[in-house]
Amino acid sequence: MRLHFTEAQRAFRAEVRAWLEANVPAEPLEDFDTEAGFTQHRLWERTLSDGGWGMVTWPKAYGGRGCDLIEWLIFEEEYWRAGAPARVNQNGLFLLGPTLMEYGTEEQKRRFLPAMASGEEVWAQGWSEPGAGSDMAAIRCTAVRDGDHYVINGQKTWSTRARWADWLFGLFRSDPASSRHRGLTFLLVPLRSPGVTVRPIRQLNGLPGFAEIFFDDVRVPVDNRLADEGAGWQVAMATAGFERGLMLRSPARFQQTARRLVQLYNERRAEADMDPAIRDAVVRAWMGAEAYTLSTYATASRLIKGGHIGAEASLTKVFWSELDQRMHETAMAILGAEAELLPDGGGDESRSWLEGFLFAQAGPIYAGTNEIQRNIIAERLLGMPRA
Amino acid sequence: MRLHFTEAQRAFRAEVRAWLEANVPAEPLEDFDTEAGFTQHRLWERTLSDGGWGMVTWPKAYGGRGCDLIEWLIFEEEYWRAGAPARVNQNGLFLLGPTLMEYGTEEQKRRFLPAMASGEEVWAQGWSEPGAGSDMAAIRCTAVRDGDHYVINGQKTWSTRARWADWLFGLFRSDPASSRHRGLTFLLVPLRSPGVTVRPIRQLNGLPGFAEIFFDDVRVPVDNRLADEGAGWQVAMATAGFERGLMLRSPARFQQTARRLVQLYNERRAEADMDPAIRDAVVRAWMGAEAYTLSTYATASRLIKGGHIGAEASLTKVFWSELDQRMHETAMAILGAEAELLPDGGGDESRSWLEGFLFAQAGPIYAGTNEIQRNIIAERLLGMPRA
Amino acid sequence: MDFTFSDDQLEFTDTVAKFLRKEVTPTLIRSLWETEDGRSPELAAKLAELGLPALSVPEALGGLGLGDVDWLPLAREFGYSALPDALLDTAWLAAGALAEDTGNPVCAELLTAIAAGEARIAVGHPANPLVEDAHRADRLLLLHDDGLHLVPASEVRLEARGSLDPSRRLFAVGWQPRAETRLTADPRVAARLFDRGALAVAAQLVGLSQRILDLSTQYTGERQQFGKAIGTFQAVKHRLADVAVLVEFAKPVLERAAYALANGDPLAPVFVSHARVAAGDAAAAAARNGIQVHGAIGYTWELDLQIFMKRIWALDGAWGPRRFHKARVSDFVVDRAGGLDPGDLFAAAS
Amino acid sequence: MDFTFSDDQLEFTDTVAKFLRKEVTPTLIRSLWETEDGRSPELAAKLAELGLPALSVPEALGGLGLGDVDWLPLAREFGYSALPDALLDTAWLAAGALAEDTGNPVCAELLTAIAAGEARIAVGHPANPLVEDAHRADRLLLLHDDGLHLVPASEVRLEARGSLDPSRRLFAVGWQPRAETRLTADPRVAARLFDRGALAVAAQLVGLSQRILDLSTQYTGERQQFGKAIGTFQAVKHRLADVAVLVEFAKPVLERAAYALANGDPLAPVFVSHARVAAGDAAAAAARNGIQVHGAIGYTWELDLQIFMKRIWALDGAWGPRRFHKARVSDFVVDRAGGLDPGDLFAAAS
Repeated sequence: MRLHFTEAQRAFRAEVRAWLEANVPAEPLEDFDTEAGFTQHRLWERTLSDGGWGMVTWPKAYGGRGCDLIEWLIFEEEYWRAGAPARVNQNGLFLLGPTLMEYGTEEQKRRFLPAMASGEEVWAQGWSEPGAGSDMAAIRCTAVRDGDHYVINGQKTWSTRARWADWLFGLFRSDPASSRHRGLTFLLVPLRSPGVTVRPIRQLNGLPGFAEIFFDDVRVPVDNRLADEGAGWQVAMATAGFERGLMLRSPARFQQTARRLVQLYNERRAEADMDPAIRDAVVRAWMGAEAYTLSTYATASRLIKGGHIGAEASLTKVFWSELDQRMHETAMAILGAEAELLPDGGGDESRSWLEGFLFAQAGPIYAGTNEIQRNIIAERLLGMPRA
Repeated sequence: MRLHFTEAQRAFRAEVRAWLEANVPAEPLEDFDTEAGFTQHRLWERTLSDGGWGMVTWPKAYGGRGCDLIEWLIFEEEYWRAGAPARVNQNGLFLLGPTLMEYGTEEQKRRFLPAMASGEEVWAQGWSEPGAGSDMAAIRCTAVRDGDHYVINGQKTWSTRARWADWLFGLFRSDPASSRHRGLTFLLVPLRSPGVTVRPIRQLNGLPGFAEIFFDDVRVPVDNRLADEGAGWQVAMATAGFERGLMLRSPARFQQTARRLVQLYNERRAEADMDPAIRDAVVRAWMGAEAYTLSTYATASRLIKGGHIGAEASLTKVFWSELDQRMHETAMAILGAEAELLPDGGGDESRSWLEGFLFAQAGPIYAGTNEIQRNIIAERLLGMPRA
Repeated sequence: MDFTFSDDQLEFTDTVAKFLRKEVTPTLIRSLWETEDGRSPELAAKLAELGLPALSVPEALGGLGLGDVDWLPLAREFGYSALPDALLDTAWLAAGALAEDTGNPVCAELLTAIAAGEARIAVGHPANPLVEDAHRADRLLLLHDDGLHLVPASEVRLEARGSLDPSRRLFAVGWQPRAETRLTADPRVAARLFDRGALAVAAQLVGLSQRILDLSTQYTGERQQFGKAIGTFQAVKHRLADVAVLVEFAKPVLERAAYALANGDPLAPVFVSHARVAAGDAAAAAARNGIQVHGAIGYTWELDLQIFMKRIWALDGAWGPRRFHKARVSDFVVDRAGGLDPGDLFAAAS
Repeated sequence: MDFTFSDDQLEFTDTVAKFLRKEVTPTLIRSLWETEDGRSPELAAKLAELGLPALSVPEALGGLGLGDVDWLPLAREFGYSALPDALLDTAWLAAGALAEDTGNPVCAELLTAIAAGEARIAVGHPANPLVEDAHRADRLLLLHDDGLHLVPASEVRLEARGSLDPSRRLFAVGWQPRAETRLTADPRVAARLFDRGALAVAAQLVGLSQRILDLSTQYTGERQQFGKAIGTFQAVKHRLADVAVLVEFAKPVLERAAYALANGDPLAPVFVSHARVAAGDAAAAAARNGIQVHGAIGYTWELDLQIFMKRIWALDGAWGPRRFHKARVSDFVVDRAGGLDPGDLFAAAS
């Protein structure tokens, strides 16, 4: 155990910080669930990538920087500290990326990863279907083999960022006689293909952050398959692990929220202290964000030594999502009558807390509801019997 | 709506208070789960009864005082305020009593109620069996009809106060071919009968507050049956309603705990305020106890007007048991290093909080676990589908 | 001691509830979101036909002469339907304050107009700085250091403030107190106005919680996953059962507060704040658990759940945020509750 | 940056864990409850054979020269087995303090004796006023206003204090500081002693929580109700999953605290208090949910669950109750955390 940063790690932090200070846009970009905002964010991804920061953990050959996971965490800390734009390609970078790294062929890696790192190709995910949400194994979208193509039919839903994305990754039933977890195949599908219809779904904030996607005889080359036909469930579980675990919700995000919450509390101490539960919640926010950060450094250290992350990702998902929800509830409680005001009605401060509050409501739902995560914890980590 | 006490109600309160001030023992009695304490408590019941306070809501003919439910609540408030001894016959008075009132024959009422009100006959309950706890319908104890007797065989467990009690009421399977809720009969069994073996079970505090009871060809007259043969489940559900609802855990108990908690907080303000969550918990304790009290007055008002209490009792059970647990946890948090000390090791104050804390752990378990109560709330009150 | 509503109260509430469920549909609410002023004169007229504006107006002035206890179950129904109209500000809060001084000809005149459904009064208070429906008001009842003022709409400058809940039309109000606009200098009238505002919010929050419970039990009874309705899962059941417990035990707390307020109980402010905290806790849990059991669809604009969640989140800061009310209860509990006698529970009202 | 234990640390922990699971059975614990002094010299001798008392003693004095980070996983195992012996007071707390001044011949002599398993030292502190195992100690390490004193057992008066946990043997200690008994006037030594005490409690609480999780998953996997194991019910699963989440995220907090303490990080007191709060929360939830999923049998003396629950409840007030540690974290967070840089997480240790 050696809990301090090496010289090299500190130098790396300084380099990241300097680059971000020079390059992060002075004005916040528009929301990436608007058309203008999406374009702005894609451009930012290009800027990042040109600086060599598109996805620091990937090998240079794939558009990365060859960093290890500790450096990744440092990069994320600086990224959030700098208030840099949200990653519009997060589904690609943080979920499909590591999956491709594990299951992709060399050709697939070279084809997809650099364009992902540069923001040239933005990815949406295609897991859920109208009848397959928490019960993901109930997938009915079909992929029928026809020569060197699959022909896809059916419907996906809750596809984050699909409104303006270029590609989709997801699970399709390639064996029509199969049921549940068997007979599923992991495919990469261009959203501009003939037969694809994307119908935006507005979220709580009124923006089309989700979409439904309809596939009508969409032809996808067999080369766009990840791993073997029928091995989709296994691949998807690996992706879900990345989603719940280390990558998608790096601790820096929550540390930044906790810091902002402490600042908010200090600015409005007199009002906040009317309810002693608020101070308690502020202190717990900091403790929670620290615990999540420390836990992530411990996991990264294990992974660097060759360890593996499995069902533990479910512990992580429950922890960060409920921490985030509580932190934003606390901010709303401090803001009082201001909490409900939209940008045109109040200050920037309440605006960003309100947006964060709405988004935090989704945390215990996406990436597998926390009910499912608690089942996984109980059954796979604690060894309790299945129903 | 008329939320104030009438002149008569205030006079009644004054009368109760005066009598209790004159009669409540100056020194606390020993724990009623010790032999000496049991005897002391039985004597106290006799004193109460001689004063006409054995069970104020019952008709005078059965040893009561003919009070209504509002007066009952006033009596309880004064009883707890005075720090009067716990009711050793609570299973009889608060559970079997109202059940007898609803399902008993006139003869049964005259036979059992006065002796119950006077503490001459102390009652234990006989619900649970080793394989039938939360799943009460899994009862296997048999009662086979033999002329004008039932012959009982089997085992009951978790029978509170059975160590020194005189009688037991409970459910027995009278139809050997039946299963689950059918074929059960509600019987009243003298614990001194031949064939009854009582094996005490020590509780967390080391005292035999529970017992296991073994029945080996125990003969019980048919006259000791409450309601019809095979109607036991319905009768038991009524009893369980009394247990969860109005009678067993009258709000006065929790109001008294909340008041003591506020006092404890004020006495140790400097230490308590180190953790802002403590003040919050103290205020919530008071709010919770008030809410429970108000809710009980509202229920009593409805019942007086001819209303009925059903599955709502499950809301009540969840509320008071978790309130009680939180209040005692808060007291332990205030007491800090003193919290763990036994009577011979610390002051009286920490002693009674520690005892209360241990007892509060049982609240969410007895009278039907809170898991079962939440199922009932969801299914019977909210109309959600059964599994 | 009688802790029940009268048959008259229950019947009238039932009539209003039926009306609201029929008329104030999510479709109507969404269509009003798209309009400039967000309000429906037709709906207001129908509410007036039901006699609602006349409720707190004395009988001598053409009203029903009722009060806080009568309003409570109605306000719960307003919450249940997420009524897009600040009728309560005119008919409960303002009328309640005006009715305290019926000797004043301005008050009498205005109360008569309110009873007839012909006056709308918006209400502002330092603890509720943004005024709802100020754009539709004839007059504004506004608190200043020197007392409560009744200000004609022509004397105020309004600036719209967008709320998370598109049904709430909020305005910052610029105005100058004048000697002529002052209605009363009695701080107790203003204090009761504030308590009525807080209790009205509490009542709506309880109604909103009930609505979310109803929507959630219905949805989870229908939505299938793993081959069965998700409402059969214990985790889903228990989340909703938890909300039901909070709602159930908030109700009598609100009723005591209304009774205390109506009867001049000196503890009314504490009881109102207790009600506001209990209702706020129940509503926050209802929103949190409601969206959770819905899953992703609960996060969409399309689903009506959002109407009720957003109203809860928006109201949580109105008429004193929960922290303000917590502080009022907290100060009382720490200073006095340890020494309270059980008989004091309803003491001052006796 | 390497946030993992070494193979040596893991192996030694494994050895100790196997020993404890074999030797420190509930049967042994219950039999010691019935004895006058509550301790087993045989057990103490076996623990010494494992080398445990020598852990914090410098190599030059016959010890292993290890420290806080090495102790952490061992103390967790002590908690897991509810070890009925205050070995940690002698071997971690006292040895840790004595090893700060090995130039002092008293310290060197005593450390040598500790390493050989021949000295037992009880430790008292104003924040932990009752001294555990004082009746078995050769010397007592006690804090006075003027510094830390090392007092021979012959100079103290002991008065037993019964604990909820019959394994804890606590004593009020009467003593007079003398110039000759003073070991050091350096308040930093006493401060580190206190932090070690708190961290030792935190580590045991995490181990105890894990034990309750293990007992509960086993019991609920076997106990049948409604025709199936109660562990199949989602409500039971989720209660234990909640505990697992708390335990998992307490662990790295404890590890950072141990590392900070071992490396003289100026933030060590805050990190230790954070660890103590996180462990305390996890343990309180483990006890509460553990008894709940057991049902009535969890409330009996007979079931071994009580051994671990009572240790949790008893330790929650030891070496500074949770409220004390919450206050230390809270002051730090409010004063400084808002301005912390992400790089500061392990800053002072670098």
